[in-house]
Amino acid sequence: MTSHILSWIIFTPLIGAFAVLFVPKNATACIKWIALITTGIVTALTGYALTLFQPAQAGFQMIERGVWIPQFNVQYLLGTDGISFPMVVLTAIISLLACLASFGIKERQKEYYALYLLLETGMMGTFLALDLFLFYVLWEVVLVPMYFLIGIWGGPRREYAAIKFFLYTLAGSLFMLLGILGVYFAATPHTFDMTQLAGMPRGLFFQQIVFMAFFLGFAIKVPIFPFHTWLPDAHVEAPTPISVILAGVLLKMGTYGFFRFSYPLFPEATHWFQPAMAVLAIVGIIYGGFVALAQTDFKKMVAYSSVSHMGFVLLGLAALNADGFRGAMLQMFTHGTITGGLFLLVGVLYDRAHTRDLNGFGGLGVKMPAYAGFLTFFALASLGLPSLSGFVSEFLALLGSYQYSKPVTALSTIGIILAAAYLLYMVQRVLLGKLNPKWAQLPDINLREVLTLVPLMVLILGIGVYPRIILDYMIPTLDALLKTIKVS
Amino acid sequence: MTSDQIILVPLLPFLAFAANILAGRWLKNRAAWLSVATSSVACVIALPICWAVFQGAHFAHQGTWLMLGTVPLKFGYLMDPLSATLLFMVTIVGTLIQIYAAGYMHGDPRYSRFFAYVSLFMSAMLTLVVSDNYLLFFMAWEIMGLCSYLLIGFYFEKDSAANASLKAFLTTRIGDVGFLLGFLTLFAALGTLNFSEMNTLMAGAHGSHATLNTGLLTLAALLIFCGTIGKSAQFPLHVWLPDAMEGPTPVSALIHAATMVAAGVFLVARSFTLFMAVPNILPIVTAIGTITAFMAAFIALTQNDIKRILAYSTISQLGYMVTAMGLSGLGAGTFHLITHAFFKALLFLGAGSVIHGTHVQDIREMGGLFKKMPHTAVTFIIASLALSGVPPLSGFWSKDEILLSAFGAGNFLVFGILLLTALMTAFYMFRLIFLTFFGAARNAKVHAHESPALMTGPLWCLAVGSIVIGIPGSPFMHHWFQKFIAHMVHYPEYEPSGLVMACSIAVAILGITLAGVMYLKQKHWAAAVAKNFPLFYRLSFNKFYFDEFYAAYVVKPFNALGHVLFGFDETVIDGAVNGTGRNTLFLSEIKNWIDQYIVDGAVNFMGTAVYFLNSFVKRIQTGFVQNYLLIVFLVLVAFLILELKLA
Amino acid sequence: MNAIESLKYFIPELVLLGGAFVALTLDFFLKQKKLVGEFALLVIVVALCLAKAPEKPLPLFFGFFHLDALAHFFRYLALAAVGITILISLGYTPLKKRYEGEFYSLFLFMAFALILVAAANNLLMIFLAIEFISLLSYLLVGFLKNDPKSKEAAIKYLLFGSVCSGVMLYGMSLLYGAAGSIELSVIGDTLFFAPFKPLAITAALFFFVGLGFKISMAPFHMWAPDVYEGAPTPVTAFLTVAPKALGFAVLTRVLDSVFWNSQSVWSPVLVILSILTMTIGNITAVSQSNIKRFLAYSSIAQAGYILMGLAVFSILGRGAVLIYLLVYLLTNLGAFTVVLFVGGQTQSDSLDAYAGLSERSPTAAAMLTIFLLSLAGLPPLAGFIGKYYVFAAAIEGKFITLTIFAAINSVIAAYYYFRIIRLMYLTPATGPAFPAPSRSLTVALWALFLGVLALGIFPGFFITRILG
Amino acid sequence: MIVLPLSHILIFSLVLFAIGVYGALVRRNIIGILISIELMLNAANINLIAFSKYTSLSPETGQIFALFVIAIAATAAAVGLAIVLALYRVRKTVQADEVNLLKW
Repeated sequence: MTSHILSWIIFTPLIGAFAVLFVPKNATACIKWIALITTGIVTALTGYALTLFQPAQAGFQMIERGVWIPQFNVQYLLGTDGISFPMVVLTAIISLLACLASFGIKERQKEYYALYLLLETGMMGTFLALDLFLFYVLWEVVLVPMYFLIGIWGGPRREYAAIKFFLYTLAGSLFMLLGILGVYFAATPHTFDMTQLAGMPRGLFFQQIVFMAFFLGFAIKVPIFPFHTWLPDAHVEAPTPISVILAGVLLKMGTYGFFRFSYPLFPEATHWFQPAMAVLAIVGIIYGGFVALAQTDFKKMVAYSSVSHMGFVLLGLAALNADGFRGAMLQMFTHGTITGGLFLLVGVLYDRAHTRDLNGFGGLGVKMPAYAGFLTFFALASLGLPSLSGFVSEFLALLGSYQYSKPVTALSTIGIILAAAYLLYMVQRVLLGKLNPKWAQLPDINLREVLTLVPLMVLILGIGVYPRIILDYMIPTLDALLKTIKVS
Repeated sequence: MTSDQIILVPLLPFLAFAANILAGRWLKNRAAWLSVATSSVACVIALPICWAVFQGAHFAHQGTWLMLGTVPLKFGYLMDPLSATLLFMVTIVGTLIQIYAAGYMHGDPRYSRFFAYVSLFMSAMLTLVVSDNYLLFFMAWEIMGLCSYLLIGFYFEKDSAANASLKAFLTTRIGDVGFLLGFLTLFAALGTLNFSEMNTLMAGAHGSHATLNTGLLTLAALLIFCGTIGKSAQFPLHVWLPDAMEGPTPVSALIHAATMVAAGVFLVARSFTLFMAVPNILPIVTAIGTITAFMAAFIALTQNDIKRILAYSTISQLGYMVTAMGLSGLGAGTFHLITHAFFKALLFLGAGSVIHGTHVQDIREMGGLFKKMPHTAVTFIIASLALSGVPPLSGFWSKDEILLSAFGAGNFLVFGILLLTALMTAFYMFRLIFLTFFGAARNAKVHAHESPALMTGPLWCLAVGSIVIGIPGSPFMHHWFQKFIAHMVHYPEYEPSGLVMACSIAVAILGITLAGVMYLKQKHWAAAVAKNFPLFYRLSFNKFYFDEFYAAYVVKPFNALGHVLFGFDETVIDGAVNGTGRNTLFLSEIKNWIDQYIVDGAVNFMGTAVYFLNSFVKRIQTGFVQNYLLIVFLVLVAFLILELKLA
Repeated sequence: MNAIESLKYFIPELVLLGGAFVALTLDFFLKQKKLVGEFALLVIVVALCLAKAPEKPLPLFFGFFHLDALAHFFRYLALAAVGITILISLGYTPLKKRYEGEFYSLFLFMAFALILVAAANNLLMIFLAIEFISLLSYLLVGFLKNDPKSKEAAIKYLLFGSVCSGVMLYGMSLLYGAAGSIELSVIGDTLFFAPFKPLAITAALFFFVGLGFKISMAPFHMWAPDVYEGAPTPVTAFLTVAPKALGFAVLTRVLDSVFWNSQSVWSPVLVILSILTMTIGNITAVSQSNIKRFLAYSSIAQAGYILMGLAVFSILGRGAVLIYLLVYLLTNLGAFTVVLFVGGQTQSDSLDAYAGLSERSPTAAAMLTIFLLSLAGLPPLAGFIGKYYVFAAAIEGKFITLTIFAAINSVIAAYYYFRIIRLMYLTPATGPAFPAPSRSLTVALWALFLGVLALGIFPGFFITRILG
Repeated sequence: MIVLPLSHILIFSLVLFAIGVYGALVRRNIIGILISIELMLNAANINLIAFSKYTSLSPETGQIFALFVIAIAATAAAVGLAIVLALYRVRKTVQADEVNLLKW
């Protein structure tokens, strides 16, 4: 058990999914609880793994190694470190909360929860796989359930959104597959094993080409500026819990990919692409901010804000220095919690009002004081209010990028102002002003919804007040990474 | 003596905040007492320490909060003359205002919420005061901004309040981002964010600038000053403060007069060594301060909303402080900050009490309130005298210090403007007083009554403060205060000059009498002046059209850009994406289309020859096996040629 | 090795042959035609059991019949394909009219022919075996009585096929002339130093036409959609996999032994053909409205991917072809099994019949989804392993353009496969729920489903079995 | 006796083949097409015979091959005609350009 903890984390949801399949269709309560308990168990396992995890150690830990496809020297290789482990924790928490939030879903529950658990397996695996082949497989495993979850339980334009998400991501990942194969054949001996591949020298041109291939795969997932248009559609059409998963975990898979694969595999190319990435980052930050400012759909606004906030992750990544990396890593985590929370809140409101038109609301602060409190909190967290986690990560990212380039940093701060603008403008349109009589009867947020939000708040506040509780887990690995990609 | 209990000072109010926000529903009116109690306890804890510092003690303590690269970023508190002074002021004024608020807010549906916010503010402000580095300072600074946002929008059912709160937050946010970039630059230049370390570095490099990157430092100073401009409502970001008056009056007193807005000045004081070290930054500060002081006073001349007048007066006085800093008059600036805190808080509370009694804010509706609410009136007049700079009240000494530093620095332009401003200050304050408390009641519907003791009590306390707080900086105590501040940083001091005093007293008297004449005796003069100088009048009355300007040239373009980009997003980028998708469909559609129309058409009414010609043009899959075969052979030939070439 | 001693390595084939004749005769006596089918199945199984891998390549019958690992693998492949086809035909109503018995026996002959092809080692054997398959295919395609579509398909198949084999034969004759022998190996050696290359090249090209026709490689694919649509569904299922697979077997053998040395000339051609094939197949599949036609085009595209493996001329490429063929066989048969089931329920092959299938028959829908995902090449399903293999081969050979085309094509493919999935899951059902599929169908479905899954999750096991 | 050079025979077969191809392409009548196909096969046969005659090694192979081809041609024709017949029953036509139910 202890030795296979990571496998357990990955495959427990799969077991749960099968369990769900064997429950009769109409025993919905049973299905729900199976799903919830499964995700709970996963979280518990993650917590247990947390106790086994040595923060101070830079390399991979809890490694599990087994031969999978000998012909291609493909291994079943799992392991975690300061980069992947926070993501695993995030995934576990978000999945649990989103599962709780899924209880609102009424139709075709059996399929829903089965797919949902399958999705969690994919996500966990993506973060834990250290074998490029295994990574790719699990990365793709995420796509199909996501297609169905959006396509079946989504909003009016769900089919378009689902297929768009699917094809877009698939296109990216196919090029990534080509890149992976390139790396495989370039390596001597041919291997997919990250622990061996990281150190190997590669020619700059080769690195550039393959970096591009990987970049397509990851950039689409993040999403980075010109590849982002699947995101608003997917987020808006997806049911609330799935939007939460999308924003909370899936987007991170892209930036995680940079940390885990692109950077250590192609250090020279990384430096070569640094300016481009920095530019893309600020474009994303500012662009996302402005577009978010123009939204009248609550969910779309949050979606575009994600584009802007993920821009800060990219900014930190592009900085290629300690602070930048820490900022990026932390931003990945905090964005997951904050935006996840925002989507939950959007859902809470949508379930009651059945509309997301920001201009249609107003004055809800009177009717739903508790909801108002939560919404304000998450909005503030999202706009980077100090003493909440968003601030720390953005501060670190900015500090890092400042050491790389002043203009870039200066420009990206526009994003901070914009964030304040669109978020508070949203708060004003939803909560403040005269109460729209249409909403006079809306009940306030209920206990289940509160339960989904409180853990996120605790995390946000905790990290914001004392970021070391999480940074200490990341720093050794990140510094080690920085050393490996330093070009002499 | 140990000083770590200082940590409790910000902590207690925070606990009050937590309790009020979580348990407000049960606390009801006890909420107020929770807040008051915590801040008074904080006061009790703080004062001895301040006293010790006044005796010349110096405390500091810190612990690592975060690793920046390899350097630990330490958070801690720093008790030096500057922070001690502010701590002293904030705890006292804050507590008094909260007591007052307990009465003022009585019966408000969101009573506990109000005190939660106020406590949070207190906690943030106190953190800011005692913080020993820029980052912690900034964090507290931002949270104050938040509280200000929440409290301005406290009556959020009113759209005006909601808008005002948004405006306030965003406007200050602009300055804050500058501040953030500023200390990032500083960190890049010095490798530290800690005040004391910065000071020592500066002191060390004072003689030889070679060791420091002056360019970078100048940039840093400039950007940090942006923070001040935003928070202390300096020109050109002053527009949010008047609107901030939408908040409950105690909030205006606490946040938008006494403490938060002064934080901007405090920031300059904190960074004083930096500002001294780099060339040609102080003139900018001076210029901004002077412009602000004059402009705000000029606007205040014609306003009619009692709170707005006070707001503009606040802006103007903040301008004074900033000017003082710019003239490297650290002592003078800080001194004025303290005195101003007392009498401006008093003024606002007085105004609040008036509003509380009359339920109107427009001074033209008031009049003859002196008899109806004597306590308020008397205290209000004391405060106004202090503000107008009538000796021996506190305002006189501090203002005199500032004028002196201008005079001593030989900067007579600034000196002149400041004098003029002082004149206007005296004028508009007493215009306000005469219209409010004297003359006949102009509106019969207003039934004024004196406020409860819970509110007048604090008024009197502050009144006493406004009178005596100037003493430490006055010749009676041999300018103890200035020397005390000077312990910390060295800055030029000037000999007190009788001339300056004379001028300042003169303009004060002049202003008051002028106001008296215009608003008690010759009532028609005011209108006449307005008619004869329409330009000045309109500029003043319309606040130099700042709001209109920003609305037209900043806010609208931003939103427009947002919409434009969104359109771009949906059409171009997304269009490209869908385009690729559509094209694939399109190709196969074309194929079918050709198959169906061209081909069939050919088959139906064309002869064999044309039919064969067509089979060249048309695509595959017509259903005619012979066309298939034809293509087979064509391709065969093509490949034959290709291959024979290759071979 | 002479005929007599060859016979003992030839038992499975003999069993098939005998079984075919017995089936024919049984057809006269048995009223219950289904029994003939079951008998045929039995024969296949027996043959499967008797077929065992040769330790070393055996030149049976004076080397006419070359039994090596490749042949052995394709023997299994052929038997599996035929077996499953018979299994799913058992429940196929249109057959009930007449000739059901003959149908099964024809399939036994077919199995025999397929095995011959796989083992054929000289031009004559290749020609004979291919013709054998072709003739049987023509008959099977046109098998349904009074079905104009079926007859038309047969005619088209016949004409197109005969012309192609005519061309191929002409090419063979020239090849014989150029090389002076019909032994592939000899041809290879002599052609390498051919005094008159043009003749050889012409010959080779003509030869390719015949093979291209069999594997429905563009531009010789055009018969495929029409024939697949017109033919009885089980036959379509069979045609999309078995003859194609065996066509690839011959192609592999020919390329290996004849053209390996002159790959610089042939590789570009194959690359172009592969791109052409997959692109045409995919582009056209996007706008189809008949499921059989749809799968026909998709199978053309798949042929394009398999060609990638051949185009790169490498060991890895060879392996890729074999693996991909196995994968493709399982997956495509699976898809057609579902098509057969749905067609039987709705009497329609139009895509609309699949609307809301997930509610009308969850199992069928889930299965079809899995098969389509596998065709789209998504992990962890068999299809991914195939795709991965060919991609790997191409990348190893540095065929970057080819791989990029392939990648783009896979995205298009994913798009139209998801059209079906969308229909099944995202659109409301148009009719009542289906009854459970017949036992034979269920068996076939689950077998193929598990095959697809197993091959996807434990590819190592299969790869060792196939490539050693 | 005069011995024809190989090239003549090859050209002859090529012509024959071309005629077959042409017929297969332009003939409307399916029977006609089948006959054209026979021509193509026979062209190949001529090649085989010719080569086996003129090239030294293994002369008999070509002739055997040719024999097989003839047999196959016969069966092909048989099957073909059978199918044509079946088609005629249901469609009442043997014109190649009238069988296009299946297209696109």
